[in-house]
Amino acid sequence: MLWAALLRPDLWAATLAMATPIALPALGGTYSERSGVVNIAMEGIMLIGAFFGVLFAYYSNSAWVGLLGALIMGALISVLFAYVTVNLSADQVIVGMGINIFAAGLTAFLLNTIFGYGGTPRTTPALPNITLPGISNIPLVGPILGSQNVVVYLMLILVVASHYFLFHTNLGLRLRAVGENPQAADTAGLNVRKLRYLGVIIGGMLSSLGGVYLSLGLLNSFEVNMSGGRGYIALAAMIFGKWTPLGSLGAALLFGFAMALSMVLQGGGISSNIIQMLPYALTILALTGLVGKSTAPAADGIPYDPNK
Amino acid sequence: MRTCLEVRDITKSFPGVIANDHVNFSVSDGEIHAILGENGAGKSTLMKIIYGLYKPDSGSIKLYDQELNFTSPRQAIQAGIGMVHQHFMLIPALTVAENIVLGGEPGNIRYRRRENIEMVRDLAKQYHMDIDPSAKVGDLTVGLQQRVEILKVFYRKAKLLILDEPTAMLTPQEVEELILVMERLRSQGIPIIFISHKLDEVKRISDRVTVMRAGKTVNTVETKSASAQDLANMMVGREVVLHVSKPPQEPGEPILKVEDVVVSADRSDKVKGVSFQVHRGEIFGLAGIDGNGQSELIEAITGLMPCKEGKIEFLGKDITHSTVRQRTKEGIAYIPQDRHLDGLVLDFELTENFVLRDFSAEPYSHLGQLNKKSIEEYSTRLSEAFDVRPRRIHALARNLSGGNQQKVILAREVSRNPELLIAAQPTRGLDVGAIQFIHNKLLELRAQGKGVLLVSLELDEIMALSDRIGVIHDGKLMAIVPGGEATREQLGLLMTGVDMEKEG
Amino acid sequence: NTSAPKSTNSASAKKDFKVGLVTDVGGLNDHSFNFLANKGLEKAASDLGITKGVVESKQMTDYETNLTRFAQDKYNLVIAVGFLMQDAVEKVSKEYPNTKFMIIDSEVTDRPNVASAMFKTEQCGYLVGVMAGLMEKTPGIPNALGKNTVGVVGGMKIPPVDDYIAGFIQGAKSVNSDIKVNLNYTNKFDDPALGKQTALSQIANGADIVFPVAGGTGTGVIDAAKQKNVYAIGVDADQNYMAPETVMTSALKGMDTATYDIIKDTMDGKFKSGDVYFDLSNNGVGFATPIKAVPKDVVDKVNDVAQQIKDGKIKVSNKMPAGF
Amino acid sequence: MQKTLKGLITPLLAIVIALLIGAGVMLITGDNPITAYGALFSGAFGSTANFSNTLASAIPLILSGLGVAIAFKSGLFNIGAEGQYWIGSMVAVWIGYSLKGLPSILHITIAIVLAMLAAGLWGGIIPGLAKAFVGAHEVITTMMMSYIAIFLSHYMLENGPMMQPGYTPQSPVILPSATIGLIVQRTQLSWGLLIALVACIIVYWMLYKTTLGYRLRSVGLNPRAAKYAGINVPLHLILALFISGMLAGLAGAVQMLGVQHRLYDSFSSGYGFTAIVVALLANNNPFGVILASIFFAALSSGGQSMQLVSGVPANLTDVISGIIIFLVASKDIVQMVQKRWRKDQTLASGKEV
Ligand SMILES: Nc1ncnc2c1ncn2[C@@H]1O[C@H](COP(=O)(O)OP(=O)(O)OP(=O)(O)O)[C@@H](O)[C@H]1O
Ligand SMILES: Nc1ncnc2c1ncn2[C@@H]1O[C@H](COP(=O)(O)OP(=O)(O)OP(=O)(O)O)[C@@H](O)[C@H]1O
Ligand SMILES: [Mg+2]
Ligand SMILES: [Mg+2]
Repeated sequence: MLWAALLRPDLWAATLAMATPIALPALGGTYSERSGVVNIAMEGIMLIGAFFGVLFAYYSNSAWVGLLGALIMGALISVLFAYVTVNLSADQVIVGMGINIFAAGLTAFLLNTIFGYGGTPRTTPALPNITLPGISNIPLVGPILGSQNVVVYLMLILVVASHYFLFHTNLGLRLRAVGENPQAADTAGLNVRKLRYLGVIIGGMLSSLGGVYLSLGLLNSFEVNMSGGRGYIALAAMIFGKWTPLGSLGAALLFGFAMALSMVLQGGGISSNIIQMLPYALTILALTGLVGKSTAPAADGIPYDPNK
Repeated sequence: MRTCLEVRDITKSFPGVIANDHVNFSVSDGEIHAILGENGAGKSTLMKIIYGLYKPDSGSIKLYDQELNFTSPRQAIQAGIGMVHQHFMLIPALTVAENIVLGGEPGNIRYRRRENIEMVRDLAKQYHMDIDPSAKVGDLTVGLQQRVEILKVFYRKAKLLILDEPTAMLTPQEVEELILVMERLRSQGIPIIFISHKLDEVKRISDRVTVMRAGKTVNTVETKSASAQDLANMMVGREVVLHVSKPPQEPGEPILKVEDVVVSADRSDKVKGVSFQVHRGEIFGLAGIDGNGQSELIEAITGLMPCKEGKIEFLGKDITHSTVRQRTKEGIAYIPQDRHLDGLVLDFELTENFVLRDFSAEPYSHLGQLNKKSIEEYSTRLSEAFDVRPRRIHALARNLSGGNQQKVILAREVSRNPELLIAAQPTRGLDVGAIQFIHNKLLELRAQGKGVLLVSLELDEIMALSDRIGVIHDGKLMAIVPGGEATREQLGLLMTGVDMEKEG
Repeated sequence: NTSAPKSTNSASAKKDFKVGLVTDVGGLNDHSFNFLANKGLEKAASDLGITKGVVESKQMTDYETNLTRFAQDKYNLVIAVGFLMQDAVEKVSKEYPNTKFMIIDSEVTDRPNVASAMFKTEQCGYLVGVMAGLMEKTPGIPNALGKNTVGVVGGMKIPPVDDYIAGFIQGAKSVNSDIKVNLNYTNKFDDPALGKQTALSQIANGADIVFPVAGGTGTGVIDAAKQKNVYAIGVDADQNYMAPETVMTSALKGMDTATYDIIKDTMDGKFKSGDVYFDLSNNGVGFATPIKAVPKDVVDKVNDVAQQIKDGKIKVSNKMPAGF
Repeated sequence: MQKTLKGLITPLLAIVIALLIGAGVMLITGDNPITAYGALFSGAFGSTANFSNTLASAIPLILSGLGVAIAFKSGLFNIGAEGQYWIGSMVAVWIGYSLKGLPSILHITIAIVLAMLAAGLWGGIIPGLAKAFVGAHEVITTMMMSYIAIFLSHYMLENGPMMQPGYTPQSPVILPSATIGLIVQRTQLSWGLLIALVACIIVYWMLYKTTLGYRLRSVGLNPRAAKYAGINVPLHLILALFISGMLAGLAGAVQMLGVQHRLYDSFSSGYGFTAIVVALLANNNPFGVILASIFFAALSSGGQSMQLVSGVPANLTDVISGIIIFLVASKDIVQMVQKRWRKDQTLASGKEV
């Protein structure tokens, strides 16, 4: 049964689709934490992105406008986050938790006041699925990679681009330097605040994109708390991936795979509840067995005030 | 000669301290200007103000008659000021090359990994510094890190150099190299501000000296016109004795026996079979260039690292596999080389730090419950006996100056009345007064018939205090020479692995 | 009971009649019973002119507090939505014997002031199951995959969900004994993304009719069917509006009408304690008018089965068939 | 005393600012903020019953918040209190209905002790061992264990060994002998409150007055120095997660024995994440945990009464509490407002003179 399942291309397509809303916020968290700001607000920012994506898409009748609006809202809330954590040295974890609670409340409140309890309108446009003509005909790869939502491809591009950005550009070097030792970066002439803003804002936009994928990519509607804890799983994926884009994707894929597998394996007489423990158990096993220690950027979570 | 830098009436206070109090001094082109002062006199603070890291409360700074109003080091760098910081400003997770080019990377978008490595290799060669540009800074010894810190400044081609204690971590040979470089720069007309606690270096290379005391500039003198003793007196504000007097003493029976010890870390042997003994009433000095296995050796003796092979005997008992706790109880005291990393819990109060090694023993705790009163009494006693300032036992260790932090550790370890004290770099970064205090404590222990194992990179310190000196190189003990007979040259050669007896 | 208002003629009497509704932790956005019960309440407020109060519970421990609040504020009828509130209703109804309570989806017996609204959703589940079973057998249905496979996505393995599913499977098997039913539980009622992936996986496995019984998670299931051009069956309410070409019918659970009816009865002094069953015979459950893709003879057959159930000729159990 | 008062100014001001923002939102949506807030306040504190229920909801927050705080103090981020809560709940209920014929005190004690042990092991064994020996990050392991615990509880109740035969998936009711009695009748406030308060005192004493607390704190602040001090660092990492889990488990046990009396099939209690916020807002101080818990409990129960009276959705209280957390964390914003206000005041009074 397991073998048969592993050979099903839809399992692997589902893996990719399930990994996307984890990989994006994990990538977002990577940016933020690489610049030294602990980001636990992915869950909340995803909800912001998911809700405002639908809101803007519905009123403009364009999913792309929705996407843009969601990214802007993700950036705006991140500016606020950056302001209090970078300029005012607020505790990053507390602020992050505050944003999560705030975002869950705000999106539910706005959903009810704007659209009522029945949910968002069915006429909301969604982001398109794309069929890659060259790839979709290749056996095995085709059914997996050939036709997915546009955000899935975007995610793959962003992961690779982020890897290049963080590890092969001067700006990426600077961003990492700030997260490792802001004082040293400061004395080397870097603008610590600007770089941290950059990390936090890119991070917020990526988390927001993860939310948009849920609401406008997979669906065309918003549900209360539809992020469903993926922001927290993303936090785990980011740590698991050792604060790297490729690692985060890898962890997200592992998780997505286990989720997809637990879907496929159901119905064999074992309680679905037991089968659904699989992703979580597998993560622990992989972490302890293969990955072991993963160390955060040295100055992650530590506010930098040059006069102290 | 043109005046390069002019500092006028700079004042800077931190909560509770005036670190700089109307400071005045100036630096001319082509001058090496030394700044001297006790720990906490305000030297680093002043340099950080010049470099734009701190904003002064009042006063003015002029660079070539231009008023400086830096709000960040970026402007200082643009104005051509380069600074080597006393506490490393390095990023351990990045490579040497990355650390050096950071903030001034060549090219636009792409980070040019290979080109940068080559460039840094050339730069290092130019200044006669041997370093691997692609090594991770976190993997380097402190001595090598110091070189990176210096290379960073040279990379930027500064017009004014500030070197805040650049020699504290260098071997004698490296110090010589650095002095050569400084002289070369002087001849090119580049002014250098040089901070050091080592009076002989200051005497040798500086043109003028400004002495600071308690945040104020006391005096600026021509170096030639003052003796080392004069400078020391000016710094401290009273007469100081610069030389330790070590009365002769017969050593007693052996207290620590180390036999063929092998210690390995990161999958390679760092200590490769070392044997020696420390006797009662003896200071055994361990000399060596940083990174040759001395840290691993003492951590194996104190129980912080496992001993792969060999045997360690203490007071006749085999302690090779004992825990840290057991060894502590048996009477081994240890002053670790990095006080922030190992020696203190910076966010604990002094009281809690004073009992760090004995909190679970009577009378500091009883049946698992801490005894606040006796801990406080003990702390007060230690604070007074070792002149820890401020005298507030509930202050956080973090808020003490480095010298006073070191005194807390010393007080804790010495007062445990140990049979053996292992002291690693006990005087690093301390001023002459504090060094003197610590040296006297070590000699007191020796007089009481205890054993002392002293590890230091400072040859002068080793030679002045040790009864016998073991020289370690590449994890092996090259030789053990009697303290009285050793010469700097002989030790220096042994430290670099040249065995004269074999060669000769 | 004498304390019930005897007449509802005057406008002020209507306004004085206060009905409170306590949702379970799913909240009013659950696309399911909380939403529908509230819909019934709103209808009552606008048609009958009663005063309404609604509270969304945030935690399990809020049930008791919220029910008590209404009782203390002298509400005439307090509606508890969901079987999770059974203990709380039992407790509070004892403490406030003069207040009427209604609980949906659970039985509170032996209390003169509690009405339990129970829905025989296995019956409507059975009917849509028959419809699905016949569709799978009928050749030439557009967009059918021909694998004789259907998918069911349950929110959680709890009675209000499993009643539907048990009925569905029995119905489908009764007309199509070879039919394959893929059953998945998402264990979440508010994750449409997960619902969609689950349904996509079922569709990839050959299912061309999917039946979500999973609240908000179900909207994702319908979305998957729409994307893959297969059929879905709505649940609780007529969900055809979500995807008019896709949702071929819906299994209806008349929680809105039940709520409305009980409010009206209580106003009219006809409050009846004990179990109130809603089934096919009193139109408490049913199925929505199928779309054109469902052949007429299939619809006729389903109507026929419905009549047999009403007549008691077919008995539908709410027990899961063996193997599920 | 004065210091305590000063410490309270920031949160109070944060609350005021957040309420003002909330009022602004209500004005936009056409609701009356005065009615709404009146209802919120009276719903939380307005009567003995309301106040009792607020305190009752604070109990599980206090206990799980304490657990998270201990972990933080030991340098660990226990994000899995939720799962530990469920484990504690399961064990307490199971003992509560299956052990028969015991005197009440004994029955309650056994249920609580075993619940704490089980939850402690849940947090301590896998996350603790993985942290101590492989360095596996506890954020991941505790979070994953938490999800597993929740699925385990579903399993137990949905045709599993703890399911009460019958229609609904729920456990049997615990026996009267396992029930913790009420302090105020007709409310949910049980003597569990006393357990929570005693736990705060014990945790405070443990952390600051015992060698164990000393060891945990030094491991948390500087593990290398702790090793140097002769402390067995891996052991104390495990111990910290164990104790942390025990407290979250105690929260579950007290909730089951005192309020719920049986286990229901549900998704999450929400206590796990709120506990993190509680611990952080309290700066990991055991007594601060009490205040922070009451605050969140009040907002939650008051919010529902607000929805009832004024029709403003209870979600708005989440918006408000999010803003409050945000403002309390960024003390400087509040201080800026404070200064501004003072300046305005002095300006105003200056004009008057
Ligand atoms: N960021 C700071 N916050 C508070 N006090 C500080 C800070 N930096 C320095 N100080 C205090 O200012 C005084 C001067 O410190 P500074 O580092 O300038 O001394 P220094 O002369 O460089 O000493 P050393 O020889 O030990 O390097 C000391 O009392 C120190 O404790
Ligand atoms: N570093 C440590 N690691 C683990 N357990 C320890 C450590 N230190 C003490 N303990 C244990 O904690 C318990 C209480 O500590 P307490 O301070 O009373 O120890 P103690 O009386 O000093 O023990 P001993 O007599 O072994 O020195 C003791 O039973 C001891 O075994
Ligand atoms: Mg200094
Ligand atoms: Mg003892």
